[in-house]
Amino acid sequence: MLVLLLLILPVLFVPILLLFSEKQSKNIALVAALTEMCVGFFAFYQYQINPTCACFNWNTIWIQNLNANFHLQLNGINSVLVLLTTLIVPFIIQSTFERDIKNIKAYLSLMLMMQTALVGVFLAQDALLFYIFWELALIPIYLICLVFGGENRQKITFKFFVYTLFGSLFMLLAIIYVWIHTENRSFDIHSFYKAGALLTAKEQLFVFIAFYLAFAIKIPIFPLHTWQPDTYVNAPTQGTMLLSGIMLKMGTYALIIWLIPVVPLGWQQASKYVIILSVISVVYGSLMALTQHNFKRMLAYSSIGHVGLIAAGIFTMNLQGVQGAMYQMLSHGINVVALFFVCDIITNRMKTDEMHKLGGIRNVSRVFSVLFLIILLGSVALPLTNGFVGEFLLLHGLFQYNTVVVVFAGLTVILGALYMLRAYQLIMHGDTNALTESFGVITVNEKILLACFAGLIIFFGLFPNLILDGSENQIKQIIDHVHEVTAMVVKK
Amino acid sequence: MKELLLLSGLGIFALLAEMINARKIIFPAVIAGLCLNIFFCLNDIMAGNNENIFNMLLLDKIPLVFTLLLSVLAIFWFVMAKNYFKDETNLSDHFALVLFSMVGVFLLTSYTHMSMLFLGVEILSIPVYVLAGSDKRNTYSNEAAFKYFLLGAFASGFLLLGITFVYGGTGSFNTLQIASSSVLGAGVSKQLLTIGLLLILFAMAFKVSAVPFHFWTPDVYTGAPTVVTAYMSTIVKLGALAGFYRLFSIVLVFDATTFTTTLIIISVLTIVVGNVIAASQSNTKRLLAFSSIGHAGFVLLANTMLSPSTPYVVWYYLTAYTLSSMAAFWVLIKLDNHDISAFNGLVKRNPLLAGTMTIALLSMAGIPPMAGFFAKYFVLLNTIQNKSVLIAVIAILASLIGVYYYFKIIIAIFSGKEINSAKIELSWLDKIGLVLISILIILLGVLPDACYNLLFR
Amino acid sequence: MQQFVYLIPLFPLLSFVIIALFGKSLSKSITTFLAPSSILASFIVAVLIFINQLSNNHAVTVPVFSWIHVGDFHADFSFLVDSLSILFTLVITGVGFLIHVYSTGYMHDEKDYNRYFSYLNLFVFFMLLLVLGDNFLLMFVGWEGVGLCSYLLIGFWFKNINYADAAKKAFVMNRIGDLGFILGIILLFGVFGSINYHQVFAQIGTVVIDGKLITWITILLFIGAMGKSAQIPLFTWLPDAMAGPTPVSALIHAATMVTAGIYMVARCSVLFSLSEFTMQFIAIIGIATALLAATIALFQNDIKKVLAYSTVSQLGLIFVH
Amino acid sequence: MSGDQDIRNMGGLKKKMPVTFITFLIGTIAIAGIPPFAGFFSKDQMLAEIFEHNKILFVLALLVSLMTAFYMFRLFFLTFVGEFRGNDIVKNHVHESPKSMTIPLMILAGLSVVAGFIGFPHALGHQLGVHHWLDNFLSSSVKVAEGKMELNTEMLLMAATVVLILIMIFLARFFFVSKKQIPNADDAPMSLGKEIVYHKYYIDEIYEAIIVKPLNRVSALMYQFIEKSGIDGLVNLIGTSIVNWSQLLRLTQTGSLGFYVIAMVISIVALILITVIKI
Repeated sequence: MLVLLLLILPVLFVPILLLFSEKQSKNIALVAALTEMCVGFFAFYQYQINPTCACFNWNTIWIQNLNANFHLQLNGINSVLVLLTTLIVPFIIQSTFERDIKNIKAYLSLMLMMQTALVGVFLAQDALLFYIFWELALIPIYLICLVFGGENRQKITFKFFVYTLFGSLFMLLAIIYVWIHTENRSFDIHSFYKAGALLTAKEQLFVFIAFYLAFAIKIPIFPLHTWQPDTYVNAPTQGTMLLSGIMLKMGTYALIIWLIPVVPLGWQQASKYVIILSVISVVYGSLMALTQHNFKRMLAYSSIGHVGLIAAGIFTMNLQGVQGAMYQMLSHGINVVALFFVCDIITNRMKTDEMHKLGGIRNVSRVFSVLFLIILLGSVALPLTNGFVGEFLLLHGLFQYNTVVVVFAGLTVILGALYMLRAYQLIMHGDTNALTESFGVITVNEKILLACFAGLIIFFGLFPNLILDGSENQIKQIIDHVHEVTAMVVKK
Repeated sequence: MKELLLLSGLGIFALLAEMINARKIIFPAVIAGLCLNIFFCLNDIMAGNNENIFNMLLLDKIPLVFTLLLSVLAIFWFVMAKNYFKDETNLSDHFALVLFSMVGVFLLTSYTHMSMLFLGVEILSIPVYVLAGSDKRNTYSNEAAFKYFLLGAFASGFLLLGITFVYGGTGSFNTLQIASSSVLGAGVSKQLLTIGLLLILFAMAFKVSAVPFHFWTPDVYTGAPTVVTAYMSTIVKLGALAGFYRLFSIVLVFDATTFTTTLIIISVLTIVVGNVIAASQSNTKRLLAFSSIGHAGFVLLANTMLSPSTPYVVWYYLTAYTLSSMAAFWVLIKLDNHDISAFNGLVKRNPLLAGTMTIALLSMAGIPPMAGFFAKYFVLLNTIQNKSVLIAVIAILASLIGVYYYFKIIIAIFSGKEINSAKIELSWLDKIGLVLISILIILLGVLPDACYNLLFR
Repeated sequence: MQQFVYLIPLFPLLSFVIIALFGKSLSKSITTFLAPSSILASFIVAVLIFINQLSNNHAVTVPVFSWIHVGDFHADFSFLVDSLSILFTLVITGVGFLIHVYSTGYMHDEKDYNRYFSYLNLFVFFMLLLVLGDNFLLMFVGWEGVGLCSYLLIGFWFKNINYADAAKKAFVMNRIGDLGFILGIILLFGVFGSINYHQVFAQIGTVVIDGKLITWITILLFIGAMGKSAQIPLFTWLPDAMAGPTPVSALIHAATMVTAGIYMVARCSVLFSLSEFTMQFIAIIGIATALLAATIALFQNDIKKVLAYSTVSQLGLIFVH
Repeated sequence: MSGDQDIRNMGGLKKKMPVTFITFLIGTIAIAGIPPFAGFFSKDQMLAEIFEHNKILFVLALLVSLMTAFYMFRLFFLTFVGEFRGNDIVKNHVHESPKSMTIPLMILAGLSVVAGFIGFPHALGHQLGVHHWLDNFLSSSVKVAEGKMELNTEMLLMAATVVLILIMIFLARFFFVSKKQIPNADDAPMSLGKEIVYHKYYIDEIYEAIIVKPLNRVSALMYQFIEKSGIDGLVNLIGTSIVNWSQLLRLTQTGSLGFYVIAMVISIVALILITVIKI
């Protein structure tokens, strides 16, 4: 029951929200998100104490013909992502406060719908259900970007939509393919694991590629990433936050749950190449970030670098790598949303996010500069921030996979510092100019938000095992499954 | 039998009503009659009645569910077209024509005899020729009717020729006998049979506007009055595709080797060409015409990839497509301007129209949770089950192009700068219809097997 | 006494938190008192522990809380008290205290007085973490932490873009070394199955280990030291770093932070001594750095730069040793 | 010093800042390595160990210490001895620091005198035991040169080093006090060698040229050519090419009935051939 509540709670608030006035709607949405957050926290906490509780499982028949069930389940892995979603969305909604947005009711409703879809993606234990939620998440975010986005939005958001849809259609193909090979024609994740493992190596490779296309586009991984910077820049702030903070985790999450364990042999054959691609996107994203003049675009590219590392860690399929990826998903979600909020604060006041036009803001707003710095350090992965734990574990995992690859992936340590500090310097340091003089101080609301982010960054930097412990067992199971299957084939 | 009688009776009633000066009651009477028809169909389906009408028609489950769909669509269509007919002087003629062509649809869904096939096609087509030209002062409308008629005659010729060839080859008009004789029959001329079936195939392909017999479609769709276009792209299409299914699902069972390749070529071409050409259209009506070609391709593909679930797949696809198409045309009629720019900022002018259009387009684009998603899904499922992954990939890519042009409209609705900012008023009948059709599209998409359990089990 | 070792880094941390949180409302006099006295308190605790240690020369591990656990990888927050760490603690807190006192005078007229001291306190905290941690990852925490503080302190007068540039350069150059360090730690874990000093060093001599791997580990660790202790080729940040306030130059860039590299090499001397190649490598880098820096210092005209190159040169010599 | 750090603008600060003068002197001596200050013992011990290890290294290390002595005293003399060379405003402004600054300085200076004994050379300091205490920790490891060296050798080395260092100090004094040499202004002509050294071997510039600039250039170029024109261009090309195909195919819709019929007939023939003859 609890999982069902988790899923539908945000959407339940939509009609309520629509009843109220524009002004009130923000509060209602925040209440919705906070309620959902409480439920999310409660579920996460409950799961830690009593993971076998029946309330974490919801299974009803959905499409009898296809043997597809409406099966939601909270488990070690997705509880982290549900936690992330429920944690981030209140912040995202809060960030609309003090911003003048037309049609705010529609905007907030779309966000709440989006949340339901995202939670659905994470909770679904049935491949078809997963797919439906996956696509479902695309529509609200598309409308958010289309209706509320920047100048060039029509073309860019459309490219984003078609690009991601392109990938997911291949996923659909792969799902169908595996499904017709399941024993009793079932979409259940476990029968998928069973059926996928029995496919021939070649078939598994094809299924792998089809799945990979969908997930790699969503994440995005080089060279399928070009939709991302434009979309991030043109989407409204909250859209960017949703996209980068949560939505791309759909991809990385799916890698762990839906890709590798379903076709272990496919993974075995392709892992080398996909890890190289991931590492390329680490270096490439960082290099691209280094040359950007636009702050938001720089963040977009830096995000490519970070998620590339997450993907690489997952493909290593060892405990440290995958756990690091789990943790980095959470960290990256928090950090990137915080950074985009920082960007929003700046653009809201300065009407530009060209870094060369800025400078010296640190003179004007001290609190802002400090909080920005902490958030930035989280992203740079300084020890005792959340970013470090993930990055270290990821590098650790990659290292076990291959010692050469890790050196390239490790470049993120240097390049990350380089572009982030460059941005910080361009925006904050130096003397104020005519533009930045008028920056003023940040409002209480903004201060609270940033402080919460900073607090979260340090908190998760200090106590990573609150999260890591929860997912460890299940990740071990998946890794064992994958290695069992691949080992069996070696024996044959 | 009673469904056939009811439909024909309604048509005759509409003609008579003109004479007895009861024009006002035509509309309610027709709606009531169609509701009754729905009831009949449901009743027969539930009871599991199998009615064999003189070895000409066989009313088992599948024709009945198609008729059910026909009746539902017809109700929607009449509600939609009500205003359009209001100004017409010969209102009852139009009603009668439409109802008669529905009889043709009914025949096409249920025939077991080749003569019924021919009759069905003609009964279906002739009223539509007239309807296409019903905007008498519009040269485009006239041209459309003319083209449709000429090319339609061409197709009818092929059909007749095909039927004779088949009869010559097998000595039978019964579809089942014809199909089975290709393996069983003694004294059967395989060549004649094959050529004959091919000719029938071409004629039917013309009716469903499959590539390369599709040339008439865009011109006729664009030229005909929009309500008629809506009628053609939903009900006529339903009839033609049902007729196609009726024959070739049996033919393929017995002689897959001969026809599968040809059918695959036709359906893939239809999917690809329809979608690709649609990508560069800026006239919504024409765009929908090409997109209807693409959808027909999907149904043909479903027809080709046989499996036990094929009837349901075909039926479901047709339901999803016709409902979405109906909704899209409904909005188009209300807008009364066929350029895509007419949709600019529609969400501000009338949210209901915008919402319905979006749902309809998303459904046609095949995006969950709309009905169109599962429609495409089932087709792909069958295709992959038949080990034709490559074809599935082509279909997927083509439908991706579909997304491109459907979203041109969605983008215009939500973020275009409106040319005309006047709000659009809707009658309550329109509102109910639009809401109902939207709900149906979503409901079908969320619970795709509800109908299966209800109708096919 | 040893179990109170956590107090040593705690005092500067508390002081940092107080000054940082209430920076605006805190008067200068409170900061003047709070910041140096916190270090003094740490110093006193360190002295007490030192005396204790003299009589009872055992290494003691004091766990604080568990930090990262993944599979068989464990990294905890726990402190190690032994002769080496306590000696460095004494130096850090002692010198740190003096520099705090000196700074109260030097920075007296500075507008951002409080900010300055919060950085300074944070720096001492991280430095203490670096030397007191009982595993390599904790050392790395301190390692990067002091890097951050040096970034903040060098760029203290951030209005001047050159200073800010110098700060950025210092951070990035240190990060290059840090990458080596962290890879070294990971490799170390791969070889020894632990990153805890005791567990690692206990295996030496008892377990046969591939010499090549040891060489790799030590070289990687030394790359970390190269960054922090300003060795060729990563030394150019240090002279530029003189952009910061003078006491900072003294504290960070002459007295404490740069010795972090030395602490690390001393801590791992067991490891380093296993690899002849590394020893030679270090010696060459060291002497080259020393020579290069000494010759540069001969002609420099900026007093702080001369001192900076002198520091680089001396560090080089120490590494030769 | 009002933020000015150029020693060419200093000089004669002895009188102005006596405490600073003394502490700086102690520090300088300590770094230069004269007994009994800290620098001496630590450096001496180091040199001794290096001597035993590797003679070439030893020579180099000795060279470094001599240079250290020279430049430290150069610094010292230029700063504190002689006449003030800065402008008058600064001159009147220069004053001794407050107590809070001088006392720590004095303590540090004092420590640098004493602390040397911690690293007492083995030859002299075995009895003190401090070194040993630390050795407990290091015992398992290095213990490289322990006690191998003859006492005499170490003494001899020590003496030689000290003498050499003293010579350097006097050299520095000769140049900068007696001859009152002041380093040239930055733009004054210098010999090539000196120029190179003065500019720190141009290492920063080299880094700039071979790492920083290429990095920025490469990433900018990659952004322009690989990202924008390359990958993104390709993606967009796929999009536009479909529209192009679409426009091309659209041409088949001529509207002419004759064309339609011909096209259909051709297709029919083709399809019949495919079906019947299985081409």
